[in-house]
Amino acid sequence: GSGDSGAAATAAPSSSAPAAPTSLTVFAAASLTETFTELGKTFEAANPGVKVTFNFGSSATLAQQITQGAPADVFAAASPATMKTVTDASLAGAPTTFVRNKLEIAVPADNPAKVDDLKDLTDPKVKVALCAEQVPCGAAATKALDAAGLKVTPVTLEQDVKATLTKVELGEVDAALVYKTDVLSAGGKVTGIDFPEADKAINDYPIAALSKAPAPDLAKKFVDLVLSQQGKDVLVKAGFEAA
Amino acid sequence: MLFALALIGMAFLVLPLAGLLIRAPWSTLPQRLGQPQVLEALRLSLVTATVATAACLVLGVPLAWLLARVPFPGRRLVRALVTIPLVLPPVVGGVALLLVLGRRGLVGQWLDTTFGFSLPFTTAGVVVAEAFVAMPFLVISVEGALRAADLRYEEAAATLGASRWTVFRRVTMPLIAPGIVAGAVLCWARALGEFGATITFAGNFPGRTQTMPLAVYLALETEPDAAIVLSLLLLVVSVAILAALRDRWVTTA
Amino acid sequence: MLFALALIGMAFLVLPLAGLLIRAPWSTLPQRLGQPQVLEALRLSLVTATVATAACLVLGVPLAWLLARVPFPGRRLVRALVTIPLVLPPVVGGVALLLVLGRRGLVGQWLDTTFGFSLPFTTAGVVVAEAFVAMPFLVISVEGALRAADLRYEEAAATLGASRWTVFRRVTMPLIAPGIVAGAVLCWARALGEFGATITFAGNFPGRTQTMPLAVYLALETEPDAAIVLSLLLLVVSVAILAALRDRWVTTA
Amino acid sequence: MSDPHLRARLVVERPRFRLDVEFAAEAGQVIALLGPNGAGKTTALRALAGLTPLSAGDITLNGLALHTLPVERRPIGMVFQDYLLFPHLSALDNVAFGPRCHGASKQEARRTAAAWLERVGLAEQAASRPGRLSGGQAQRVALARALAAEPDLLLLDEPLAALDAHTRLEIRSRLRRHLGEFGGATVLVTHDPLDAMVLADHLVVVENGAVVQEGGPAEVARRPRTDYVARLVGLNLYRGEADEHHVTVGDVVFSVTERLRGPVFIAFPPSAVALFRSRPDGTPRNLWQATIEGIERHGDNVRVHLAGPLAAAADITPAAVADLDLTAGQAIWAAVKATETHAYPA
Amino acid sequence: MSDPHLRARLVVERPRFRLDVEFAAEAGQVIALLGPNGAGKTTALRALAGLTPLSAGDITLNGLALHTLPVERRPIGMVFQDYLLFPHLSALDNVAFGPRCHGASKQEARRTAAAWLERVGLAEQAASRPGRLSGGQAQRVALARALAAEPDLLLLDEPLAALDAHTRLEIRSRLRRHLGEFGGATVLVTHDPLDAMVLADHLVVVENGAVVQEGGPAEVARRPRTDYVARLVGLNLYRGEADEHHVTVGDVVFSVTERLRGPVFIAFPPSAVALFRSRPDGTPRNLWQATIEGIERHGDNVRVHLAGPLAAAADITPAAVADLDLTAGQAIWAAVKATETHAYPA
Ligand SMILES: Nc1ncnc2c1ncn2[C@@H]1O[C@H](COP(=O)(O)OP(=O)(O)OP(=O)(O)O)[C@@H](O)[C@H]1O
Ligand SMILES: Nc1ncnc2c1ncn2[C@@H]1O[C@H](COP(=O)(O)OP(=O)(O)OP(=O)(O)O)[C@@H](O)[C@H]1O
Ligand SMILES: [Mg+2]
Ligand SMILES: [Mg+2]
Repeated sequence: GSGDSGAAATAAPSSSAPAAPTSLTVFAAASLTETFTELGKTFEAANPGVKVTFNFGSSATLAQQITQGAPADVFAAASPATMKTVTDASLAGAPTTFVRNKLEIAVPADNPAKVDDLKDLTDPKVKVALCAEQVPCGAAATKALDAAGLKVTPVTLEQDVKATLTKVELGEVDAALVYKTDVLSAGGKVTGIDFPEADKAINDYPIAALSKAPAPDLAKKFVDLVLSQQGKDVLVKAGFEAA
Repeated sequence: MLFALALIGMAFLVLPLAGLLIRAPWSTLPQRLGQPQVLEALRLSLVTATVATAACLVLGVPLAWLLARVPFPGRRLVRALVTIPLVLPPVVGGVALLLVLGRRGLVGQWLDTTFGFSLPFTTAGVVVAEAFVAMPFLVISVEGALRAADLRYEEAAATLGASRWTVFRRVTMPLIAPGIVAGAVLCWARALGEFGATITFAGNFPGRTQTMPLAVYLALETEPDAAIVLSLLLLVVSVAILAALRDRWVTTA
Repeated sequence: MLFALALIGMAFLVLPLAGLLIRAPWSTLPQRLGQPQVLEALRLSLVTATVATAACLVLGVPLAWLLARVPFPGRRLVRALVTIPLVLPPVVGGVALLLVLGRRGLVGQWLDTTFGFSLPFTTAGVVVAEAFVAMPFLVISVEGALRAADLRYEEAAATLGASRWTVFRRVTMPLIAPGIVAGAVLCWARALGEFGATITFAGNFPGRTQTMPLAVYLALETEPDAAIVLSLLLLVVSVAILAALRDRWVTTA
Repeated sequence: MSDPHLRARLVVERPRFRLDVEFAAEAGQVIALLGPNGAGKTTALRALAGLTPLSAGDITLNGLALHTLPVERRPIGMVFQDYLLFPHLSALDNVAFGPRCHGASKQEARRTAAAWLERVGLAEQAASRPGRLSGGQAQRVALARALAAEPDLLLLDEPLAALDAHTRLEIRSRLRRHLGEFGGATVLVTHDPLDAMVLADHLVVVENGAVVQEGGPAEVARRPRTDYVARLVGLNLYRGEADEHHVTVGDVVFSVTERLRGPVFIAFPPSAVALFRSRPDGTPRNLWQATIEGIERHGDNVRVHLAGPLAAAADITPAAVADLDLTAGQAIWAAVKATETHAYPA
Repeated sequence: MSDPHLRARLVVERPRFRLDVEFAAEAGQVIALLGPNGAGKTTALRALAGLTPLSAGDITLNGLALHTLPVERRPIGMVFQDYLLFPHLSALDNVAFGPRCHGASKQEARRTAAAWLERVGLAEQAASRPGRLSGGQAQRVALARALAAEPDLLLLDEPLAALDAHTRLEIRSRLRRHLGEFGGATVLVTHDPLDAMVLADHLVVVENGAVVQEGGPAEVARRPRTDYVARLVGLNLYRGEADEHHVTVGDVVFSVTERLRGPVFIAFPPSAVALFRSRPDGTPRNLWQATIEGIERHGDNVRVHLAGPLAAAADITPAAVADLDLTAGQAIWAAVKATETHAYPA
């Protein structure tokens, strides 16, 4: 029922973007797709007549678009670094960390290499996938491994966490370091294994209303919603840790 | 020999499709395809790819003609420059488009202040991104066809009083029709599958700029199975269109 | 008219390059380019794209010939299926390849247990991914050229006692050389710029599977300026190679 | 061997055209297919070569069921009406193509090819691409290319059409010499009666897809059976009713030297027709009144085309034209000497 | 107007070939370019059309400096040696192409085209694509296409080469009629002396890129100045030294009716040559001993090619061949009647 009407509203051709403050545009990291879509519906219900439009993508791409003048109201990034390029260009005020994400070891459901802790990843017979250091999950993985004093030689350094997860799902690698949220979203196809050093490598998600927002009031309201308890519940349900 | 190689080539291209088919979640398929956003994204993909192809035909065929028929200094360089969007990783292509046509870009700034019109994050922006990435395919195919064509028909037309433009329109174009069709097919298919430049330049707004490949990308983030379903839908529709269209074009050409 | 359109087309393709050039961090450029990983990625890109193009020529030209010259039931469908890798978003293409050639894939499983050999995460895997994505360009261009070629030369060769294979090698191929060159250029350029399927199927490891587009993408995540430098390097090298090569091919053809 | 070297029945169905011809040739014989434009000559050759599929019929060459073989296995050589030289190969390599396909080494094939080019007088052009050859040069290369493959059956589609008079004479006699040495059968398509007469042992005249006449060149030239053949060999031809030494064609009665009864053909050359401004005296035989339809120079003479009860051509000297003051549309009397007519059963 | 309609000097340099010819034509005149294969005839036509750039020279047509105009602005019509009909257009649309380019509406152009197809006898084929036309049909369409553009200068590259004898006769007279009505100049390239004689007012003979003889057809036919021309018009030609009524050619002395001194040409037809097994009695003039090089059928007669002090052709009847029992390589006496020779200053 409600899904249908929401979709119909989405499908209606929305006239030019920087219109009256009945429309809110949120740029958010792709890993927030599910949770933010749900929060968007909540926001629309709470503010009748307002339509929330999302632009999900890689945080770096979104930052690039914002610095090139994209008409966005809110930016939620998956790493402080990407948010920094936006704040450095004085396009946003001080960002707030609204949620955190913790690493887990992901192994295929049948766990063929019998991995059960971080040390097992150093075995040269175990094929491991990590994220590239340039992306947040890769930076976190490096931090965690350093903290454990382990040296892992991965077969690949993936461009994002989803790609890393896909490799585990399809059994191409025996283990990978990914976020808890990702393990959760993969359903039963991968198993997550917690490890203590994960606490040393937590990734922060910052959010900010943009200074050139076409709808500054709505932007602030949306940020508030995300930071509220209601927002936290949705995010934690998806596997995030409260900030 | 020829047959064996051809069959290996065919298997190489078609087998991965089999992989997708096996993996596809057939039970939930009808429900997933019934979602209005899916049809919306599909419609948008088809419309933008078609408009982009039309734009590429209008601009690209004359460009190919220029490169194949008119000697001018620097032609070699221009010919190589035309392949740039091919080599450029699409995401960088999107950045380059933003730098030029974005609201703060070289040309975009002027567009914005003069007409109050800005390309990024609009459906027109999707067409621009797709055309940018796909046009080289058209230009290079058509140029190849032009080089292979028999110049003497054009000479014959000139002796009958046909201007360059008439020769082009009434003799050259029909003669190289198969080459143009091939180029247009490449161009259309490439535009249909375009992802990196589109998401960078035009963003990912459902109903406005979210084409199928972007929807697939988001689906990959949330439900990989849904991504496979969407990809299959895109494939089936495009293969059906190409199979229906190309044979008709090829035979009337 | 023709000229005007051609010039607009050219500007459209070349202007975004200007954007990149303006944005490029010229001062730090030499230092960035001097890094060994950069040269390593460039070398890998050129090698894999060239090997992939060679593979595509060997398999793709016969396939094009089959589609253009040999009538068989289902030809229409096969012709449309060949365009699949074009339309498939590259990341999904990579997933499809994994499903078939991965460690647990249809064919890959057998490769792994029989030869203890697995394609993903190897340089050979990069070649496979690039060939998969780029081959349709070759096949479709060459098929267009074959359709435009005058069949009667092949008839003349047959009356001289030439087998199908000889006709193909000594008459058909030389006659459609411009079409093959165009197709190979498209194929090479597409392979050089290939990103999504490569990273999905072959992963990203410096010196083994990290090609330039992968390096560019990762650079975009942290330092967009570095990404522009890398892109420009890729562009300059490929444009130089194409400008040098194509004119030689085209004139001797 | 009682069977001929080549025996062919060719049936090709096309939307608005049907070819159905049958002919045979002994080893060493040259058959000429003659006929007007669009008669189906090229179609027949292509069917022999296997380039156009037969709708029905069969071809036997030297005991071989040719129609069951694919083109490249048929021991044939073909010269196409528009040459079809491979544009990417030099003249030499064009000619060497056949020998190479039959297993010769590159060097050997080139040597054979050079010898053939020499024979057609094009040794100098060996290195030229076809695009740089003149029309006649190209045709000679095509000829050499077909001959170099040493075929059992040679198919020539107007092999001399583009040659100049001088070269034509030379190539024609060389071709004749080669055809003389040639052990296989040759099928030659031509429009030129002279080529046919000089080169062929047997003529097959095709009109509208069917054979209308065949026979030795002399026989066909002397006794044409259709208008087309008559014009080809330069005769006026009519169908009439004979009664001893008289043949009636419409209103006109001819005296002839032959003694025949029933339907006959009667033929005479244009030079046998005399023209008079007024009715000449004497026997009324072989005389009729005509209208001048056109006048054209014809070699040293003038050819006058006549309409009236009989359509005929008359060749007279330019002096006679001036004497008679002939103009188109004018009425005139025409007469033929009985000794110059030739009648034969229809 | 004192200036001719067309005046051209054409110089084209190619790596191993140089064309340098000059000629003029009055309005309504037909010029035939004759010459052996590779002489440069097609090159000259292409230069007139602007398809091959001139290295030097100029072209004036009706006061217009043609060589300064691009191809499409030149008021010309051209028929190519290999037709070049647009393969994607029907015969009708091929012919309508020129009128359309000159601004006619689609309907108008098609009406004009239909009329032209009618005139060349191809009304039925109007809807056919060129690929479905026979060789001769295609050439007639090409002719119609060139004429339909209503040019001031008509360029014909062997327009009749692919036509059969019958059609050729018809098209030739139609072409003549049209050329007669045609106000502009026509340049016709041909190998066929008959075409040249019938159609042209003025012959320009080109050999090796240069003009070797020009003049009216009768003049050229009667007084050939090169071997090629002589063979073209069917004459034996020699260069000799005249002393009153005697002309010495090598060892042979001819009696001639003309009275000349110094270097001359002497020409006589093959039919004027009589052959004898042994030396005939009488005056030793016009008599020489020759060797038979070859024998071939030639129309109703037999042509004997003679080598020896004079290379000559002799036409004799088949009966005579049998009487004399001629074979190649045999020695024979040849004689020419004085009244059949023709001598003129060289
Ligand atoms: N590919 C084709 N498809 C259909 N009809 C054709 C095709 N080629 C030729 N024809 C028709 O078939 C008939 C015979 O053509 P063909 O080429 O055999 O004639 P031809 O005797 O060789 O004539 P020409 O002397 O002019 O070369 C003609 O009526 C022609 O229009
Ligand atoms: N495109 C070309 N490039 C270089 N040389 C050429 C070219 N075309 C023709 N030739 C040469 O120029 C000369 C003249 O050729 P042209 O075609 O004018 O001869 P032609 O008189 O028309 O002969 P034909 O009667 O055989 O058609 C020939 O020696 C030929 O080899
Ligand atoms: Mg024919
Ligand atoms: Mg020529």
